[in-house]
Amino acid sequence: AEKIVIGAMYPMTGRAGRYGIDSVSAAEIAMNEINAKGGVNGRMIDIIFNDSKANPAYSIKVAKRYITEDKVNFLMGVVSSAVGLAVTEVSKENKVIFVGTDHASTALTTEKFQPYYFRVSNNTYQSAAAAALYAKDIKPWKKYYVIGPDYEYGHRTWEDFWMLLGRQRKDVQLVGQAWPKLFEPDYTPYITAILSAKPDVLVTTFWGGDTVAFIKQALPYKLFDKMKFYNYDGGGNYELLEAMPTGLPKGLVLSARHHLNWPDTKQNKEFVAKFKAQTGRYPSYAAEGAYAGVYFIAEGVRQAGTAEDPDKLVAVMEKIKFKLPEDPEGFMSYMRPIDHQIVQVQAIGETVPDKSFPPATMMLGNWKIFKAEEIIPSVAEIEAARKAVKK
Amino acid sequence: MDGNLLAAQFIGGLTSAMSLFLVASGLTLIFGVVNVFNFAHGSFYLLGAYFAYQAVAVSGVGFWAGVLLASLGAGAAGVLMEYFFLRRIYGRAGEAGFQILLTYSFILILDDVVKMIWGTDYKSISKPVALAGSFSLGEVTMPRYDLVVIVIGLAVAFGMWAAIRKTRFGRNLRAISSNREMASSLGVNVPLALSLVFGLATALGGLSGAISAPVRTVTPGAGIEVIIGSLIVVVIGGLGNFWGALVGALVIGEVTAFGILFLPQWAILFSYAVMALVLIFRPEGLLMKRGAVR
Amino acid sequence: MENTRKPPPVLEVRHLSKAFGGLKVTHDVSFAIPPGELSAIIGPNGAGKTTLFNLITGKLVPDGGEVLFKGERIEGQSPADISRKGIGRSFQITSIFKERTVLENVLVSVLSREKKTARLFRRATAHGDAVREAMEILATLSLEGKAGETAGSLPHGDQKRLDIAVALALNPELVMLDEPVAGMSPEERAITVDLIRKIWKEKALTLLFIEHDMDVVFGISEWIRVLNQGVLLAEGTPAEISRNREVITAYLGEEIVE
Amino acid sequence: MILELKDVHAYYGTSHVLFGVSLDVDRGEVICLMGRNGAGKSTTFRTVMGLTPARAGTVLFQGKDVTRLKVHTKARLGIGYVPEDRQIFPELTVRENLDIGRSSGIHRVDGWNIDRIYGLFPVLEKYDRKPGGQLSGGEQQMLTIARTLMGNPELVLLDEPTEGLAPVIVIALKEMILRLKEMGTTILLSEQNVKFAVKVSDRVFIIDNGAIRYSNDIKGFVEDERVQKRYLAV
Amino acid sequence: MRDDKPGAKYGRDEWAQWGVALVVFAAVPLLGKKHFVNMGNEILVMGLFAMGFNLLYGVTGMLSFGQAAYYGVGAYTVGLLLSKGVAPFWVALPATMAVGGALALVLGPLCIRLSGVYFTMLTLAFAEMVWGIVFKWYDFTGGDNGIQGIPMPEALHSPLRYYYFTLAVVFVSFWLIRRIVDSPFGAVLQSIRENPERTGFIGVKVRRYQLAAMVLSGVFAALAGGLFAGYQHSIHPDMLHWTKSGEVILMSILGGVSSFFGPLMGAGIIVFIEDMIGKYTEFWEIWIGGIMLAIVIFFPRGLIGTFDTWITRWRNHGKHAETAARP
Ligand SMILES: Nc1ncnc2c1ncn2[C@@H]1O[C@H](COP(=O)(O)OP(=O)(O)OP(=O)(O)O)[C@@H](O)[C@H]1O
Ligand SMILES: Nc1ncnc2c1ncn2[C@@H]1O[C@H](COP(=O)(O)OP(=O)(O)OP(=O)(O)O)[C@@H](O)[C@H]1O
Ligand SMILES: [Mg+2]
Ligand SMILES: [Mg+2]
Repeated sequence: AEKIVIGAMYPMTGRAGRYGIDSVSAAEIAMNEINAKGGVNGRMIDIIFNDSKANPAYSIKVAKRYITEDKVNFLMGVVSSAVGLAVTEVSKENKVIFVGTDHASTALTTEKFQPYYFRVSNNTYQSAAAAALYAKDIKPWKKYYVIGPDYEYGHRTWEDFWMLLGRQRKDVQLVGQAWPKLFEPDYTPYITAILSAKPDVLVTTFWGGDTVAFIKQALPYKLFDKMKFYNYDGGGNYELLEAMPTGLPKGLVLSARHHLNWPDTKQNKEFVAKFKAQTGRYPSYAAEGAYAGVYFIAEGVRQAGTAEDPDKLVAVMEKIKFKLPEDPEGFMSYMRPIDHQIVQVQAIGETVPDKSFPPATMMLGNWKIFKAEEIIPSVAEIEAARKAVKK
Repeated sequence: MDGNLLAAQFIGGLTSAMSLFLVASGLTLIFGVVNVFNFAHGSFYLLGAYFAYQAVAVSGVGFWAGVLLASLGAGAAGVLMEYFFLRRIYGRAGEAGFQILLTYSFILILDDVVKMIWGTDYKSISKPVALAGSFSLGEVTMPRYDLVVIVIGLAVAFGMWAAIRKTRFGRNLRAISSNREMASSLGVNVPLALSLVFGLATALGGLSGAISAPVRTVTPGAGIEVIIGSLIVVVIGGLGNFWGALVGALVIGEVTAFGILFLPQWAILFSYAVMALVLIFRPEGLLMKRGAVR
Repeated sequence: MENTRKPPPVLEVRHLSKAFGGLKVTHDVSFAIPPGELSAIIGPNGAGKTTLFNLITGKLVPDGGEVLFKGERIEGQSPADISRKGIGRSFQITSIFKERTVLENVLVSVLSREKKTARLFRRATAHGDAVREAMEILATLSLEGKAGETAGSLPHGDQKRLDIAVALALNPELVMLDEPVAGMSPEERAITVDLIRKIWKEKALTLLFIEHDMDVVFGISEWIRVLNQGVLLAEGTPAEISRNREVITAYLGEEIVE
Repeated sequence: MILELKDVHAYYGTSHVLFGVSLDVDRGEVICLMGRNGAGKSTTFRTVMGLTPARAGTVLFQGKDVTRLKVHTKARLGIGYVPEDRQIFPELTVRENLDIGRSSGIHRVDGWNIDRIYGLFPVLEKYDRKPGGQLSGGEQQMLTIARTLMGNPELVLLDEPTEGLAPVIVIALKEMILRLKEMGTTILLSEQNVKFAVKVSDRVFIIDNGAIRYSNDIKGFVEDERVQKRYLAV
Repeated sequence: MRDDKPGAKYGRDEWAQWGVALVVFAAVPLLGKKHFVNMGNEILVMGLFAMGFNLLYGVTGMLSFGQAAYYGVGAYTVGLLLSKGVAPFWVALPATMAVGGALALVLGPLCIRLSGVYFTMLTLAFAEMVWGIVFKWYDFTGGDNGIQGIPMPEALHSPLRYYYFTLAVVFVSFWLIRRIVDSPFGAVLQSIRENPERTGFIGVKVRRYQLAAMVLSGVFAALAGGLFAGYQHSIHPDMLHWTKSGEVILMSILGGVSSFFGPLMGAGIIVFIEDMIGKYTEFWEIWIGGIMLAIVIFFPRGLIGTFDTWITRWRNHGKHAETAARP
């Protein structure tokens, strides 16, 4: 039978390269697992990859080539939200299903929603909602300072959080904000400004190397003794823990879209072990997203009995429920029909000494778990957001 | 706004300025003094960081020895690049354009080379233990390591100034920059001098990369991010003027440090705004004499 | 009645001065040039001759004093404005468009004078009149045979004459030449001097030139001004100047006069 | 023989400029290369120096084949070059320009140094610290010559040294050349100023259309009006 | 004669190139691959961008590092007018030219006071500020998310039609650029490149012409940006970033700034190899870097310029053979 072809785009160069390359590896693992069991309905999966260069214009070109030349059945991938927004447009025009595995902008599932788009990883709203629930119960956290990269992701991740927290706590106050450029190499003046403002909590919406650089530079200022450090979307990723084998402070409050040591399920352990065995490194969260993406597509094709009829696929994919490495015991991730956003449990932890995933010497622990249904926007909210745009 | 805050911001700005200057110093040398534009300067910064990682974290060499090795390594890479490639385009019509093109191709090549050798994960090296802490003056804190960076920056500025203005080598370089043919006719070994100065400039790039490795992220793609910043510093200081570059870095550092207090939303544009203002009001750069531009 | 009155000078310089740093390069220089005069400026190296040209033609802005062209003050104006008023000049270090053809060099100048350079869509070379005129100017300097060659590949002497041609294409009333025959072979020198004199006559120009070749200076000029250390040391007829003791010690040296 | 050119061909890009130039210069001589504009004098000098390398033929310096040597190596062997278009280094001070001239590394007890140079060209001393680019044309010409002398070359290639110099300075220059000659320096001169050339030179070569057409000692040349007319139109 | 001297001639007798270019581009769709049409479209647009840039760089000698500002502003003109329903495409596309020109009129007077690197850097600074505004003004420009789903008129909806439309617009622009280069105005621009001081002394107000060159190249850059917006239906602040300005410089030099079609060729090569190599390896950078390096070393006048040289040399072979043959 003919292969099921997936056209994947991930950044493989530049700053986000780590995520892209991990995604590629994980997608290949998932593909091989599925194909080893005989594929889907007897059809093998084939994934082609191309660098997205984290560049919307280039990605559009690649996506179009995938569709016209390579005749892919699905598009998958993309780390940057801006690229996601660009590719979802191609998906819509050509009626080719696009499975988002690692970009968080809420817009894709609300204002810019189109039926051929599905996302199998958390969006910023989910992280922010969990973070607000976490913060609401901590009484001493009153004065907030926010620093994040100056682009939509950085702002939106914060704004959702602040809005949701504000609904539940009236005594919180924003004492300052700073918006350095994405990939800013030097945070020193920002750090001195933060210290002078004396917040209780420093919320950061950095991801990747920016978190690393910020922490390294803030350490000698003893910033982490003076305030809580809170990064609830990308900060808890393994790459940070790994990048700082020495010096990473205890008690940073972090999360990510997938963790190596949570949930403590067989499936998660196996996924992590397999990835490590095949690539020699531990997966960053992006890997699990890509892994989930391939399984999601496989499940869709299995249920629909076709990879060629997008509308039929949409109809079944909207209702998929499946078990992922990041699902705790007794829970299965599922797709929500209204926004094609996967619904998942979120866990936020603190850095604690833990050497089980070397070279990291700290891992997250002291978990707080947030139920999947508590952290998604209500149907009414989504409809309101979509209406606001239409006007 | 209280005095402590201002003092803290000032010191923070100073530290940033020195890091900026260190990266820019190699560029002023090669671009400002010898008129060779090395777009790939940031890639040597990147190489320096990775070499330092290799030496310190992998091979267990001491920190400062690692920094030294990294600078030498980056310098050697620079000499090779000059010797095998750049040299072939000297004297060509439209040379400046080809310099951009050639060195740009090296950004691409070196980025992939780094990725092939070291992968895409973030690498780290630790500072020497003695430099891990910080000094405190009342409310104002200054990391020890930053102080060392400032000292190194000043030393580089002074050393380069002296080397260019006070030595035969520097004088030869300035001659080469205005007329390579004539310099060689007078017995200056132009190819050697160009290789050397290119090596020196890239070694400075490597030095700055190695020195920032403990406090920044060592990752592919980190090179291209520093190049525009250093260009700005070089240009607002006045081409080939080391003190100018230092002053330029200070201005950018301090404007950013104080700017973020008042206009945090516009931080990404500060350095461009400073550059535009400087160029509009002092087109030859901050420290150049009026009308002294070629 | 009108005819007996001395005609107003084409160019008049009054108390002109210019300093670079502390060095006074032009110091209270005043003189007037009547229409139609062919005169030379001489003086030691560094006397300020080229600087004087630069002050008159707008390359430099004087620190003090006035420059009047046909009675109108022009000091401080841009080279473009001054050139348009009718002053053409050549340069000590030949200044032409080396990568363009000889014809194009002159053609641009002609088109500029005719104010046709804002035309966007008609070929420059399709402006027949301008091309014809440019060719005529080239012919006056014996360059017509080289019209199609790239200017930079011409021998030195031809390049110097092209520099003059570019200036003449402006159809100026006053032409100022900075060392027009320097570096030329005796043969070329003779040809060029003849050409200059011919053009001066035919076009009824006022012509002012700087030169270190005394055969040329004394051979063709009607009037000579001598600059020394930024000061106008002397002016007069060639005969007067060649006998002036001060000029001899400062500039000519004993040997040549012998 | 200090310098010998044998059948040298040179090109600018694809255009052939020297068509087999051969000439020889003995130690201590002053030789003048004359010819029309564009005849190939400067190109001959550039070829000797290696700036426009010969594509065929050989250049011998002190009996050694130097055709393929690098420019700076030739300078260090003792060839000094004074270009016709005064290529001073505009941003360097007069003093620095002169110091660069010492890069050939040749030192001689009786050789040139700053003091003797300043004795010869007092203006340069006056402008010691001024950037070369701000000198007048003639001053730059003096600087160019002085700079090359600083390297104490065995052989000086002087390309039209009198161009743009005031008559008094030309006289000084004549004296300088004679002095150099006394010191044993060999000079290959290219000159348009025939009066000047005749006063300083021992022998003459005439180049035309890229090849040597005539050579003679100075007396013979002065007497040979036919040659002067034919090649120089004097 | 001295064909090897770069810049000597700004691409004369290039009629063959016109023919080849037209035939090749017109024939692309006949190959029956939609993907080729897409690539062709991109090459045309980038080619126009680069050729407009070269009016400034190759012809007038001003190296602007801020051309992306005009390109991006053109794209946003189309994007905003169309997506906000203010004006139809047929109005928006010409409007890009007005907007691009106007932007150059605002920024130009400040930039042209400087020359050399300083000019280059000031253009960079201003372009980055324009980028910053577009990047940050979420309410108006969509910020870093850009604008997607730009509604195109029915007549241009099919990629094929849009391709031919682009082809027509771009070649008409090329023809205009060619005329401009040959015109008296163009002659002045070339004079300015070679010797700005002397140009002033023939009565030309150099700065005015430099400004005019900036405006013209801004106009073409903006038109290219507008065409791109219509082609991708999606725009993004990356289009204004310095990397884009850098790209157009690289394309022009790669193809050859002293030949008329050099920049188009450069655009073609870069778009093509980016597409080809990206498919096969994650290490595409080293390949593209290597190819560029090879071109720099072996094509001293850029691709077209060097081809020209080879052809001239080959034509002249007979003439030179006799003199060159001498030992
Ligand atoms: N831009 C400048 N800055 C400083 N000094 C200058 C500048 N231009 C010229 N000078 C000085 O002014 C003096 C006069 O120079 P100018 O070029 O006018 O001399 P000149 O009479 O033309 O000499 P020459 O016959 O050698 O060409 C010289 O001493 C020169 O050094
Ligand atoms: N850079 C160049 N490119 C091409 N042709 C050149 C170049 N320089 C000189 N030529 C040509 O080479 C020939 C010889 O020139 P050269 O400068 O050697 O003559 P010259 O005898 O020194 O003349 P002059 O008395 O004018 O200095 C001339 O025809 C000239 O046009
Ligand atoms: Mg002069
Ligand atoms: Mg000559």
